[in-house]
Amino acid sequence: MHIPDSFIPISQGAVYWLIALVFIALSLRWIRNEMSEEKVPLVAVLAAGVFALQAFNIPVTMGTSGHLVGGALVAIVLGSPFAAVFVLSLVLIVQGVLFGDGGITTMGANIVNMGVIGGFVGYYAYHGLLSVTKNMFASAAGAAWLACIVPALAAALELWVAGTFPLEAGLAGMGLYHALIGVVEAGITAVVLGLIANTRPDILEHAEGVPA
Amino acid sequence: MHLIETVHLSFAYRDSVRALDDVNFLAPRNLRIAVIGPNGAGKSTLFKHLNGIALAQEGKVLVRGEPITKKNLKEVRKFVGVVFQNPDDQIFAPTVEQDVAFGPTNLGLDEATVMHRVDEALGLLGIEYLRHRAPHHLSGGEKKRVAIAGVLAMEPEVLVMDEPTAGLDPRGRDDLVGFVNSLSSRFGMTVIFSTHDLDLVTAMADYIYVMDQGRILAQGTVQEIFEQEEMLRRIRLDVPVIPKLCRALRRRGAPVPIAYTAEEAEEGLAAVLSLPRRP
Amino acid sequence: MHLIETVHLSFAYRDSVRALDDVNFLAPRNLRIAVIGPNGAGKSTLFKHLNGIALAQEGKVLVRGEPITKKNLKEVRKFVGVVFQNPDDQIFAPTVEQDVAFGPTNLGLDEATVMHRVDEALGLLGIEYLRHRAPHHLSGGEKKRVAIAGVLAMEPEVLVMDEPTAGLDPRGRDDLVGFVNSLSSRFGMTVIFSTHDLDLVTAMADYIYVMDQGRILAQGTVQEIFEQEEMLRRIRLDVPVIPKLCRALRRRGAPVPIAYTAEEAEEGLAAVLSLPRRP
Amino acid sequence: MIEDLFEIERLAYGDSPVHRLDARVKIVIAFGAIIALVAYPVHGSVYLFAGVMGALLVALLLASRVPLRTFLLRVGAILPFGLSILVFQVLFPPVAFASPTVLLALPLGVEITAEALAKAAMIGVRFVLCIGFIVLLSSTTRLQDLLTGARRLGFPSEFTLILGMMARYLFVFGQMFVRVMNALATRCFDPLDRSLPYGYRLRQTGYTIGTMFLRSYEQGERTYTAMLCRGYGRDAYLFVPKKPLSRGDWTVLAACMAVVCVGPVAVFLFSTLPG
Ligand SMILES: Nc1ncnc2c1ncn2[C@@H]1O[C@H](COP(=O)(O)OP(=O)(O)OP(=O)(O)O)[C@@H](O)[C@H]1O
Ligand SMILES: Nc1ncnc2c1ncn2[C@@H]1O[C@H](COP(=O)(O)OP(=O)(O)OP(=O)(O)O)[C@@H](O)[C@H]1O
Ligand SMILES: [Mg+2]
Ligand SMILES: [Mg+2]
Repeated sequence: MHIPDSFIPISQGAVYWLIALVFIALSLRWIRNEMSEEKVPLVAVLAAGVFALQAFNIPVTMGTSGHLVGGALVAIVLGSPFAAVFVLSLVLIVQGVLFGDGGITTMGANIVNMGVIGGFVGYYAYHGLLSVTKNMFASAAGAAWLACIVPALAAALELWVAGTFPLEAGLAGMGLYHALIGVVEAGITAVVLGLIANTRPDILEHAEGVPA
Repeated sequence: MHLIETVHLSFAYRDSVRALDDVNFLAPRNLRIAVIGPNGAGKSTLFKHLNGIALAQEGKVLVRGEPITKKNLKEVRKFVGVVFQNPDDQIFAPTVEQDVAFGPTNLGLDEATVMHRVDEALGLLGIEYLRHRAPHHLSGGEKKRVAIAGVLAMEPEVLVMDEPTAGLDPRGRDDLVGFVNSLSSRFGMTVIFSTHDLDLVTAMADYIYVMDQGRILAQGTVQEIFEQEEMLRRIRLDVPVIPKLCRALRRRGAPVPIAYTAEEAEEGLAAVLSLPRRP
Repeated sequence: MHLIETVHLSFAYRDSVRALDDVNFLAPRNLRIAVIGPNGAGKSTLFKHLNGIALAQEGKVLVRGEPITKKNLKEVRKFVGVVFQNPDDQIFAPTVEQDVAFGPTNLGLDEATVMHRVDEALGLLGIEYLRHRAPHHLSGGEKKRVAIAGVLAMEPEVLVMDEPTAGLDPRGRDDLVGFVNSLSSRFGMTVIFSTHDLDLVTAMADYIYVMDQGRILAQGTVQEIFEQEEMLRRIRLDVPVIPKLCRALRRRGAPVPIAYTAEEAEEGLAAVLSLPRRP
Repeated sequence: MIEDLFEIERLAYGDSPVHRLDARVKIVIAFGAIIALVAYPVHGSVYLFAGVMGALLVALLLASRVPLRTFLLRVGAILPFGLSILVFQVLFPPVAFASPTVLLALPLGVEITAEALAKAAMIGVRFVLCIGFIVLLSSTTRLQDLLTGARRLGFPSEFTLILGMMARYLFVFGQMFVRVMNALATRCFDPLDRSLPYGYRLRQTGYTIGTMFLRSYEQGERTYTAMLCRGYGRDAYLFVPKKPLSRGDWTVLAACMAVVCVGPVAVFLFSTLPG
C-alpha cells in the first residue's frame, strides 16, 4: 500500500508531509524522554532489522504471498505507538529513496498511513482487546489485523480525496485485499510475540506506554 | 564413486573476482577433511556448493556421482548436512527440542520418527538436559551443539562444518573434537570442516585442502601439508607450533621426529634425550 | 595510585547468579594484563565496569583513584577505551572515516583537530587506505583495526579489549599482537584483554587474572599462572602447549627450562641437547 | 527487498560522470524533477512535458552507463502497485465524465471509457518517470554519499546520524538475512512448500522473523553500549566535513535545474496559449 508519486497532488502531499513531520518529531521526543534512557541508536538499528525481516515471503493463499509490515508488533513490543511511527518512518524513507517504492511527494502520506495510523491502531487496539480478552496473543493478532486493514482504508480514502481512486469500490477493493493479507500479519505477529515473551520477557515488561 | 566431488568448479559473486576458481575437491567415505586458507580464500563459498545452496556457474558438483539439480536438491540436502559458523543464524525455534525437530519435520517424516530422531541427535551430543530450554539463553558451546544436533537429526552421511570452534572456550573445543572424531570412527561419517585454528587440524583431520584466492593450492595428509612451511607462510597461514619446534630443532641437527601433538613431541624428545619411560 | 582499581566489586544481572563476586582487580600504568576464564566466568561483565557501562552494585570501581560517578563518566570513558569483541557492535557509521571521527567529535573538538586525530589513529593502525570504505566491505581483520582505531582516536590511556583475536586468521592475529605490544612499549599504554587463546596470553601479556564463576581465582605473572596446571584444568582451561611440553619433559628428568614461545623452547632444548647456535 | 540492496550498491559503486557528481547535485536534480512532474497538471500537454523530462532522464542514464536492462528491471519491480491502482481507476472512474466514450462494456455495468484511459495514462507516465529518477539516483550514488549529501544540504544532523546507523546495519542485516535463508534451505524448509501444513509453515516463519527481530533488538543494545563508550550523548552527530561544489558540479546542476524549473512553465504556456 505504498502510494507512489503522482497519485496525490503535490499540495495534498505537502499536507501529509507536515502531519508526518509532526509525528516524527513527537516520536523522537518520546524516545529521548520516555524510554528508560536515551536510546535513539537502539531504535535506529531495530529499524534496519525490521526492514530486513520484511523480506521474508509468507504464503497467503492461491499463489499470493505477503510480508510482515510490523507496525503493530513494534508498537506492542516497545510499548508505545511512537516507536512504530519512528521505525516505520525510517523504513519508508529507505524504501522511498533507495528503492523508489512509495514515492517522495507521497512519502508523508505513507508515513501517516503505515506509521502513524498503523502504529496507533495497533497499539490501542492491542490494549483495548487485551483488557477484554485477557489473552495477549489473540489481542496482538487482532490488533495486527486492524493495523493492516485500517491504513489500507486510509490510503484508499486519501487517493479518493486526491481524485485518483473511486470511493466505494476503492474501499471495498483495498479493504478486502488487506483483510486477506492481514491474516498473515496477524498470525506472524502473534507467533513473534509468543517467541519474545518466551525468550526475552524483560523486553515486554516496560512501564505502560505513554498516552498520546 | 566418491560421496562428493567437484569438477573444475568456478564461481563468482555478482561483482567480485572469482571466489572459486577451477576447484577439484574430493570427499570419499569416512575421511576427516580440513579446508584451510586465509580470510576470503573461498572456504565458505565452496561449502555452499556442497549442498546446493550455491549452484555451480562453471564446472560441476557431483553428490554420489550425480550432479545437483532442482529435482534432487532435497535428497542432496538430506545427504549433506551443513553447520554454519554462527549458530544464531541457524537456530530459530523457541525450544531446543523444536529446533532439532525442524529438519526431520521438513523432510515429511511422521511424528514418531521425528521424535526418535530428536532423541538420537540429542543423545549423540549429550544435550538431553537442554531439551526444553530456550536456545536463546544457552552458552556459545551449547548453542553450537544444538546447531549440530539440528543437522544430525536429518541423518546426513556427510557433515560439513564452517569454522566449528569459533568462539568456544578450550574445553568446549576439546569436547567438539572428541565428538566429531567419534562420529567418524563410530558411524563412518565423512566430516569436512574449515578452520583458522591449525591445532584443530592436527586434532581432527586426516586430509587437508589448502585454499587461497579461490584456488586449491595444495592438498595432502596432515604431514604432507605441514611440511610446506614456505607455502603456508606465503598465504598468511602458519605451521602449528609443535611441528614448527620439531623442524627448527632438526634444522639445528637434533634427530627429532616431526610430531604434531604435545604427546608425540614429548615421546620424540624423550627418545632423543634418552629419558626414562613416562612416570 | 593505580589507573584502575576495583574494590570488593560484586554484580548480578537481574535474574542470574552473581556474574561478579568480590572482585579486586588492579591495573597499574604500562602493564599488559590478560583476563582468562571459561565461558560465563564474568570477564565481559568486569570489563563493562571499568568504564562505567555497568555501575557497581556492591563495592566500588576507582579510576585514577576516584569512584565513577555520573559527573565524571565522560572523563572516565575518555580515559578508558573499550573495544568490543564483535566489530559489528562497534562500527556503526557508514564509512570508516566517520566511524573513527565519532569519538573525537563527541569530545567537542573542532573539525581540524578531529581530522588530525582520525589521521593519526588510521596511521597508527596502518589503515589509511580504508578511510572512505564502507565497513561491510572489510575483512574481519580490517574491521577489527577500524574498531580499535575508533577507540584510539579518543586517546585513552587504558585500552580494554574483549577477545581481540576472535575470528582473525593467523596473520591477522600476529599483526594485532605486534601492534598492541607496540602501543605498550612506545606509548606506555596499559592494555587489558580477555581471550580464550592461551597462546595469545604468552604473546601479549605480562600479568594474568584467572576468573571463574564471577570470582578471581588466581593472579600472577605468566609463569606463576601457567605453573598451576591443576587449577587451570579444573576450570576448563588448559596450559598452552609449549610450557606443557617443557613441563612434561622436566617431569621425566630433562633439565629443560620452562619456555612460553616456540623460540624460547627451541633455545632451551638446543642448550640441553648441546646443539650448535642458530644456523 | 533487502536482497536487492547489494545489487543496488554494486551499481552505485560504478564509475561515470554521473557517479562522480557530488551527491548534493544529484539529490537536488532528482527531487526537483519529481516535484516538477507531480506538480504538472493532469492536462493534455503532460506528454510534451514528460517528453522533456524523459529526455533529461535518458541523457543522464546514458551518461551514467547504468545497464539499461538492470535499470528497467529495477523500475519494473516497483510498478505493480501503481499499475493496479491505475487499472482499478480505469474500471471504476472516481469522477463521472460529462460524455464518456465507451470503448468496452464489461459485465456488471463496468465500462472502460476513453476519458478514464486517457487520465490513467497521464498519471501513469508521470509515475513511471518519477520512479526512473529515483532509481537513477540510487543507482549512481552510494548510500553513504546520499547521507553526507543530505547533511550538507541542511538535513538535520540528528537524522543523519540515525539514518547513517540504519544504513550501516541494513548491510549487516542484509548479510544476516542471506545466511538465515541458507540455513533454512539447508534444513529443507521452504515457506511456500505446499506439502507442509500451512499452520506449521506460518509458525516456523514467525519464529524465524521473531529471532531476527530479537537479534536486531539485541544488536541495537550492544551498539548503543559501544557508542556510549565513545562518548555518545544527546548532541552526538555524524562527522561530515565541509566540501565546496566543483565547477563541473555547478554547471550540471544549473543546466538540469534550468530544464526542471523552466521546462514545465514553458511547456504549459506553449501548449495552452491560443494559436
Ligand atoms: N555474499 C557475497 N557477495 C559478494 N562477495 C562475497 C560474498 N561472500 C563472499 N564474497 C567474497 O568471496 C570471496 C570468498 O569468500 P569466502 O567467504 O568464501 O571466504 P572464506 O575462505 O570463507 O573466508 P573466512 O575465513 O573469512 O570465512 C571473498 O573475496 C569475499 O569477499
Ligand atoms: N545481559 C545479561 N543478562 C543476564 N545475564 C547475563 C548477561 N550477560 C551475561 N550474563 C551472565 O553473566 C555471567 C557472566 O557473563 P560474561 O559475559 O561476563 O562472561 P564471560 O567471561 O565474558 O564469558 P565468555 O567467555 O563466554 O564471553 C554468565 O553467567 C552470563 O550468563
Ligand atoms: Mg568463511
Ligand atoms: Mg565475554
